[in-house]
Amino acid sequence: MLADLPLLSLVVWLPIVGGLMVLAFSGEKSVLEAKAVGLITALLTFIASIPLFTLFDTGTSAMQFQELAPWIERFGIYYHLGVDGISMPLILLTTFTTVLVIIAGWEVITFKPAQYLASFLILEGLMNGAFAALDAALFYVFWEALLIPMFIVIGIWGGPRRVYATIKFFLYTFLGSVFMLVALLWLYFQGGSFSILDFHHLQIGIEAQILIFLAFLIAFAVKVPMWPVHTWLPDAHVEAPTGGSVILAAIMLKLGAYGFLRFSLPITPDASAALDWLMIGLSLVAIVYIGFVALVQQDMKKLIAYSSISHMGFVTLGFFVIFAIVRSSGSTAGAAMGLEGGMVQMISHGLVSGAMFLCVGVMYDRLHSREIGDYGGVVNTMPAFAGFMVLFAMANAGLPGTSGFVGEFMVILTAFKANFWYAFLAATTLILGAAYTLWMVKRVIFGQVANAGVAALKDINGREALVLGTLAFLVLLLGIWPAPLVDVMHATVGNLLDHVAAGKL
Amino acid sequence: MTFEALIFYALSALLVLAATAVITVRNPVHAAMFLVLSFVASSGLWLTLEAEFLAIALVLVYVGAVMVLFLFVVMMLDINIVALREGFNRYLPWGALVAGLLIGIMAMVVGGDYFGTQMGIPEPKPADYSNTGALGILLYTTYVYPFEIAAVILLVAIIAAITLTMRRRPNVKFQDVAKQVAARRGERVRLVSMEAEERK
Amino acid sequence: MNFAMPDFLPALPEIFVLIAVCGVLLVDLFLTDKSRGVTYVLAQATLIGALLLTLGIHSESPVLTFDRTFVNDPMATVLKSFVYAAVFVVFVYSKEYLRERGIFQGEFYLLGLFGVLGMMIMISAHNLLTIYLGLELMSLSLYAMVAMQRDSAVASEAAMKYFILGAMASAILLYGMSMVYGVTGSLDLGEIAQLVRGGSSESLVLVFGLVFILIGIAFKLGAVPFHMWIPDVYHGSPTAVTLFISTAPKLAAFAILIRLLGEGLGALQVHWADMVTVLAVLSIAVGNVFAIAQTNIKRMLAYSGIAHVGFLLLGVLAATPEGYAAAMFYAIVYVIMTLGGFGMVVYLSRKGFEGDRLEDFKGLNERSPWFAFIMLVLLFSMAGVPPFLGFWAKLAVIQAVIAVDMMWLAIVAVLFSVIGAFFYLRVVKLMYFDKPEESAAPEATRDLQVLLSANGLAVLGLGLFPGGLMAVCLAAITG
Amino acid sequence: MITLSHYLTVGAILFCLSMAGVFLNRKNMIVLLMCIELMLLAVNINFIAFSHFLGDTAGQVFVFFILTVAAAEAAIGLAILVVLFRSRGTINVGDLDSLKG
Amino acid sequence: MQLTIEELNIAIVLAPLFGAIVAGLFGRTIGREGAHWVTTLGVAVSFALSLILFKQVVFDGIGPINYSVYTWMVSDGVRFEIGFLVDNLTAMMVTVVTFVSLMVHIYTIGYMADDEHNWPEGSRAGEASYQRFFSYISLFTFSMLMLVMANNFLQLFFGWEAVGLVSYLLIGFWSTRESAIYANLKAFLVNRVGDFGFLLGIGAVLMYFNTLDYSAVFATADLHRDLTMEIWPGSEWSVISVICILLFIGAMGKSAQVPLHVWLPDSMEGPTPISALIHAATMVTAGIFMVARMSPLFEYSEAALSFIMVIGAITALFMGFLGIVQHDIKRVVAYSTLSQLGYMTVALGASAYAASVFHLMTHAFFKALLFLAAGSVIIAMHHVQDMRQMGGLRKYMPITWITSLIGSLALIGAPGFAGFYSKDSIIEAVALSELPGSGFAYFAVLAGVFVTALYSFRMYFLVFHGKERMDEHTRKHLHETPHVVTVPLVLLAIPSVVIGWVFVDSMVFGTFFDGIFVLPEHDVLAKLGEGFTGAWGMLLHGFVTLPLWLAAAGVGTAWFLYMKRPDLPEKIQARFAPLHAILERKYGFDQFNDWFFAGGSRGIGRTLWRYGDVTVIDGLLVNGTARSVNWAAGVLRNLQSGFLYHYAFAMIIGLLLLLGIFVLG
Repeated sequence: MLADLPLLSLVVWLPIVGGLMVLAFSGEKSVLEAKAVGLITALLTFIASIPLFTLFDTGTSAMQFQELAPWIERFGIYYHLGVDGISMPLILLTTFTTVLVIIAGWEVITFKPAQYLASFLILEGLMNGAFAALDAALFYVFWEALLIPMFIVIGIWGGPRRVYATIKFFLYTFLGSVFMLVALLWLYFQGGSFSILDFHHLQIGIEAQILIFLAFLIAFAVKVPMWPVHTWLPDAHVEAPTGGSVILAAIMLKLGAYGFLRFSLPITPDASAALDWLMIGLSLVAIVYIGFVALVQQDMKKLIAYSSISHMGFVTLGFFVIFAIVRSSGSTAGAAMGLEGGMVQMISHGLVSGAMFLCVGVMYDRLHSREIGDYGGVVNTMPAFAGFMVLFAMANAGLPGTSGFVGEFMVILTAFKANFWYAFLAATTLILGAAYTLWMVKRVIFGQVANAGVAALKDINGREALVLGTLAFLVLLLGIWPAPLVDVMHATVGNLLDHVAAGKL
Repeated sequence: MTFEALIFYALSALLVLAATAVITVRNPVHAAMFLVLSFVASSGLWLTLEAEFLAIALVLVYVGAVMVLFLFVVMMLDINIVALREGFNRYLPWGALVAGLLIGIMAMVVGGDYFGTQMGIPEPKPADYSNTGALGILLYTTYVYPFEIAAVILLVAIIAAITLTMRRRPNVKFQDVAKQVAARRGERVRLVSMEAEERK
Repeated sequence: MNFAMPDFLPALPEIFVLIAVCGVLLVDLFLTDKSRGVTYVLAQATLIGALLLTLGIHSESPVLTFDRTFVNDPMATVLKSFVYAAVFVVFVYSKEYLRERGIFQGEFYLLGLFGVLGMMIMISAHNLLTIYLGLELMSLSLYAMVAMQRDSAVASEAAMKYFILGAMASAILLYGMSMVYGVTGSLDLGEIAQLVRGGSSESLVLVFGLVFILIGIAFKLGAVPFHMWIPDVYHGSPTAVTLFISTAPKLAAFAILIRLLGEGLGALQVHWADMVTVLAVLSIAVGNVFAIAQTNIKRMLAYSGIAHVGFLLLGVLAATPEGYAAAMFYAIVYVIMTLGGFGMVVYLSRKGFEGDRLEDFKGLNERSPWFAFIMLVLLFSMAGVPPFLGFWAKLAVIQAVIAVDMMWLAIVAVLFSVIGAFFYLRVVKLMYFDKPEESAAPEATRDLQVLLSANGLAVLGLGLFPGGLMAVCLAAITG
Repeated sequence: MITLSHYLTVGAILFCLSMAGVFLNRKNMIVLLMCIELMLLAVNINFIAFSHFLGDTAGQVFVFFILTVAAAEAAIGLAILVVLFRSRGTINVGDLDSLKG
Repeated sequence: MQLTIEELNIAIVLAPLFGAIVAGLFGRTIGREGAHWVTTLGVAVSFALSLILFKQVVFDGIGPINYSVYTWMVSDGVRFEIGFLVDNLTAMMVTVVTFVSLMVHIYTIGYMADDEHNWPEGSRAGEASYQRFFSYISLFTFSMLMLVMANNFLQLFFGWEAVGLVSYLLIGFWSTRESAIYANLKAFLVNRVGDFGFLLGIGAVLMYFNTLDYSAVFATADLHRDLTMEIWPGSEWSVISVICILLFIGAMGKSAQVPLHVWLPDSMEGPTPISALIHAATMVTAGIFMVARMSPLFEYSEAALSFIMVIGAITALFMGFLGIVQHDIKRVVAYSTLSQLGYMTVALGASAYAASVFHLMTHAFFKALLFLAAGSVIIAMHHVQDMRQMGGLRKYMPITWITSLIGSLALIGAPGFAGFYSKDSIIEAVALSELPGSGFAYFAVLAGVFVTALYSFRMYFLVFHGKERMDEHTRKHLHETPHVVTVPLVLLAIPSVVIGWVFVDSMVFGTFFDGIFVLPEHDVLAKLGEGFTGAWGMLLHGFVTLPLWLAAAGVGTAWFLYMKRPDLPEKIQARFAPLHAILERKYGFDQFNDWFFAGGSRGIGRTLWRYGDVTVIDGLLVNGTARSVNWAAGVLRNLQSGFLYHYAFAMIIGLLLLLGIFVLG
């Protein structure tokens, strides 16, 4: 019964429609109604997304909950939705995070709250759409469209340099994705269809594959973001309102990584194999270089932003070390962990970095500063908050028992199989990650009360505790028992791996 | 050189010179006059091409009407001629270069073999051939649709010209004959009786 | 000499419009300024009537009449319909604007309708002569319309520039036509096509003529380097006239582009495709880059229009039916978006205030969230961001380019569209991120508001379901 | 012997001259209008020459229409000129630069 | 109620966790009493059950138990599980850990009673600090138990990092003290350096064994002994060596071996109970335990063993030297801990795993004792830790004095005390080792005996004998600490005396540690065991061996310098000023680390950020592009000059261009 519902359409369109409804309550007197509608919509969407998990058949690598309807017949574009083990957890993460973000912004946003909520809800729908789309054109539509609400969110509710940041964000990502568009169109001509699944089986020569791969790379690398196209992220994060930062970090970055799994690897397996050195190199640079850069940041959000880049380096590393393993062992055995590790890292990073940004947001709401130097000894006035902050910091540093550990662990183990030095460089995050995160914690949370501002801080209220507590629970749960998450990926990842290893030449 | 060629070269030279003068002389009135000259010269050329009707029409319509209009405007606007010549020479080299290049390319193409030799010289039309008649027949049969469009274009030109230039100035005094004729005594004359004033 | 009565039926819309215009002209003579609204209503009725007639005589296959100087085919039907619609919208948008500036005169509508007639003639032309005459009919009307606001110095300057350059472009076009005529000995597009295809004629001269013809059309479309009139004219004209010039005439210009290059000189495709490529690349580059430096939104939209023309030409240079269809789709989409864009300028304007500086858009979201949203939709659509209509237009033309294996061109195009996104974003920034200088919502009549909303929503709605319009365009091209 | 080329060359020269005139003339707008007339004249010469050498009267018909249109064009052009002069007090080409950039 | 062995294990592990969670989350609700009761009870239960476990495993001989509790994750065919491996080694560790932990819990009740005074006025962090402290130490107990009971590398790593976390939290417990939060960050980061190696080691294990389960790895270890890998092209490394060295790097961090020892002395910033529990008795020995547990791997790598031995020897000797110059009572004990850990490590390197673990156990008792005694002194001295302000305390606090003496004797290896058996076994075993570096190691451990005795009794004399150097106010309030403090001291003193005697036979020379695997050619303990005649025999033999006399000499020197001629140390110090400076600076490790690693990283970070991100990528590429486009737009727009003739000219040029390209071209 439940499975007969168009669940995916629901999680895509429900928030969009809800968001438009929220806009109807734009008036200054109907703020509460707007918030209520927004929250209810987000909750309903989240509830609607739960069956995706509970009814998910972990035994098959085929797309599930598929919906197919002709859309633009002139180009053979279909409204084709479906999820597999890769996209389903991401959709769940999206619906979940949106609920949290809406709760987190409940009292904080006073300027045009209805538009704020609407932006996030529409954003949610578009992101779900991007994850669920099985038609390349449909995917691209969602992929690009979601820039708009984010652009607005950063631009309206952001910090002092918001205009610079948001335009940079938009143009950067726009620049990346237009190349993908060209690649998708080219692929369309090869197979006469926009279906991503058809793309997977297109026979493409190696030169073409490399070009396609590079086009995809620009698009996805910007989104992930990978060094050296990462500089939009710190700015965007710093200037975005808390909710924007959370969504950016928790979900939007995942779109890039998701793109690698959905497009780059299966469509251009041979090019991916040929260029894996590049990808691995960039990933390692992200981990090490960015780790060092994060160390010296004075702005908390910037620091977390850089740490995000570094953590996303693990995702791409995990995705692309598989080729070295396949090459050396001649079989796919041992490689799946890299892909799964990258996936787990995505989910975990979504939770952890989201939580970190929420923590900074909690402090920012009170003191209106993100500078580390403006804090110190917060534990003395906000002990409960400090507890959460330390927990999430530890998760950010990849402590076992938290979700942050699982992905990194899997990726490092896999990287070792590929090459000792890959693992060596990747593992430096153990030190660097701990260094930049805990140094920040030391300067912000611990120590004597630094100034009157800190002395006047109020500890978190019930709403904030609810948000942070929920995240803490999930962070710990995934750290202690990641099996349910990993299990849903097996079939899909296995299939993907076989497909990628077989190549197209 | 045949007589025809002589005429051709003479008219062509006249045409080109007149055209050059149009773009170089200072005085717009002179320019208009040179334009008239070039029209006349080309009308002569057209006669050598057995386009008698158009040759006449050109002279009648252009020299007779359009150029008068030009001159009318020139006079009406009363432009300070002296000031209008500055800077011409500065751009002359550029203009000459571009024009020269363009002429070179165009002449190369139109002066090439294709039009030069491949296309033979047509037989002259018989004496009883009426250029006007032939044109008229085409105009009112095959090209009746364009003909109607041309009419519309003229209509647009009328409307446009009137719209743009006709001004009803509120305080301009002009006679309205109909109003004058229709005037009644009562509207014009008011009889007042007033007390005699005392001389101061 | 036999003279068969031509079949008037295919030309019924043209005939109707002509008669109606003459009627309006007569009625208008007897109207006082207070009851000028009647002219407006009649003009709109004329457009609706023309639309009904056009759809009524719609034919699946080309019908030629008037000795093959006139053609009625699906492309004509579609383009004409959009011309009526565009002009209808223009008239609605501009009514209040004209009234506030004292140019709410019958002549505006008369000239507008004559312009429409010219466009119809161009769209249905099947002969070099009718193309030329249609073009002139349209152009002359437009020149006059630009100059209509007589007390405006910039308007008359714009009109003068437009006129001189336009006349020059017509002459260039004519020169090209004369060459084609000289080589083929015919003015009929069908015969020309046959003769050219037969290859019996001299191709060098044809290419020579082709260059001139292309320039003539490129001027009307506003392709670089024949674009220089566009910013000045769009800027200088009263916004109502800018609305008119920037929209419907593009459809007509597109029509003659297809008629001349596609149908008439289709066999020379190898030659003109390269020329169009040059124009397209230049247009996209210049349009997008120059727009960045603008402070006047009409000027900015003018440059954006130049860039859009470049994209439109991408579809044309592919020289496939799909490419033509894509270009046509692009042209229609461009018209819809531009109507909205300049419509917003009209919306902002009031008596004594043009509302055409970029700063005038500051904080619009706080003054009128709804119309800020409409503008947002329009801007993102122009930038080519999905899910709005403009994206599909870009997709279609880029796809057409890729289909003929011109990947580099596609990449150049998308790269410049990224640069272009910047100036659209800047307007969004002004509307959403800046504080307004005045707090009251701009005043506008109800019909303007409704139609402008519909216009914006159409960009969104058609963006979500562009299939129908695409199919229409494809059918119009392939017949 | 006078061939088609001769006429066409005259047309070409005239065409180029008048185009150069548009570019060179920086002072008087009226001369620009005259240049336009000259351009059309050049085209007309082409058409008539072709018409003659092809033995096809259609070319002359075209010229007929061009003449008509040119007259209309001149009328409108002069009307605009008058408007321009009234609003700005000058018809100096070099002064027409308030719209730029 | 009879618990199955599985339930028993789970109960042992979860009881402290339960206490920790209750005290941590609901500390304010249950209050101070509730918090210490629930946690102490939890650990007590755990200890009681561990005794049952010890009995069942060791005496009832139900043998090694190995099972998994739940599957953490399956990926790539590899099952990552959470499970328990309980053999005698584990049982011993569990018992020691829970016992010491229990003692520390009890002791803490007294030690932390007045903790609110340690917090600044109005700090809300200090409000429930008492409860939080109990929560932390219980959480530590849980983590440590997870570590020692693990049956696979994943869980080992979990426990490994979890104890690191709790250590971090506890060192920085007084989070308003700058030195404390500096120390805890340092501790965590240095440990992370070790974990870096450890994680790579686990990676290597997974790569070559394709499992992380101990039993499966150990079972196939010998199959991998000849396998090599290339770290960089052209270099062949034995896989086992690589794995072992990487794993040992982890142990170096956790067990504070040179050069990763720097965190341990600083960790004394934490409250004393945790110095005893974590930084002396249990956590720091995790590395030792780990290597012993991995003996089936380490045995196949002589390179790794040599490496371990040399590192251990350096630590044992040179860290001992540092103990001589310290004035802080806790730091002296800390350096002694470092030195003793060095001993254990040396034993590992000599393949005398059993001796090492045995020393681990004895050390746990007497070092916990020493720390708690030191803590007791500190309580009495009102948190003064400088020995120069103490002296003559034996009159005021007899129990502390006696127990301290016992602890010190055990530490220096006085015959009969626990430390004697374990330390002597180690020294003898090292003497027999034939690995490269064993000569140096032997010298180091011997010299270490003297040094140990010297600093131990220096401390003892300075604190409990001699002049009373404290101020008047403090002296007036001097008295013995309460029972919650002294009872644990007594309870720890007992095993410090007897435990060596009881277990030396079975543990060092017997088959107690059945899980430890030693290759016959390395088996120094077996060789040693040939001459072993029981605990009594060893005791007697002890009197004729070098170590005893070295120890006695050390005690004598201490007595001479600090009791007989208290003026001498200053003179010696002045005489050997450069040497003293080196020792004062702890060989410059801290300065070097601060300068090179901390400063260097920040320097690199700043450079990469300023020049890489801000200047090149953002400045040049991103904004540079934007700027140049903007600039171009600004400049090019002048082309649109507004002049008609320019426009016309552009058209003509366009015409020319098109003609030129397409007609001429």
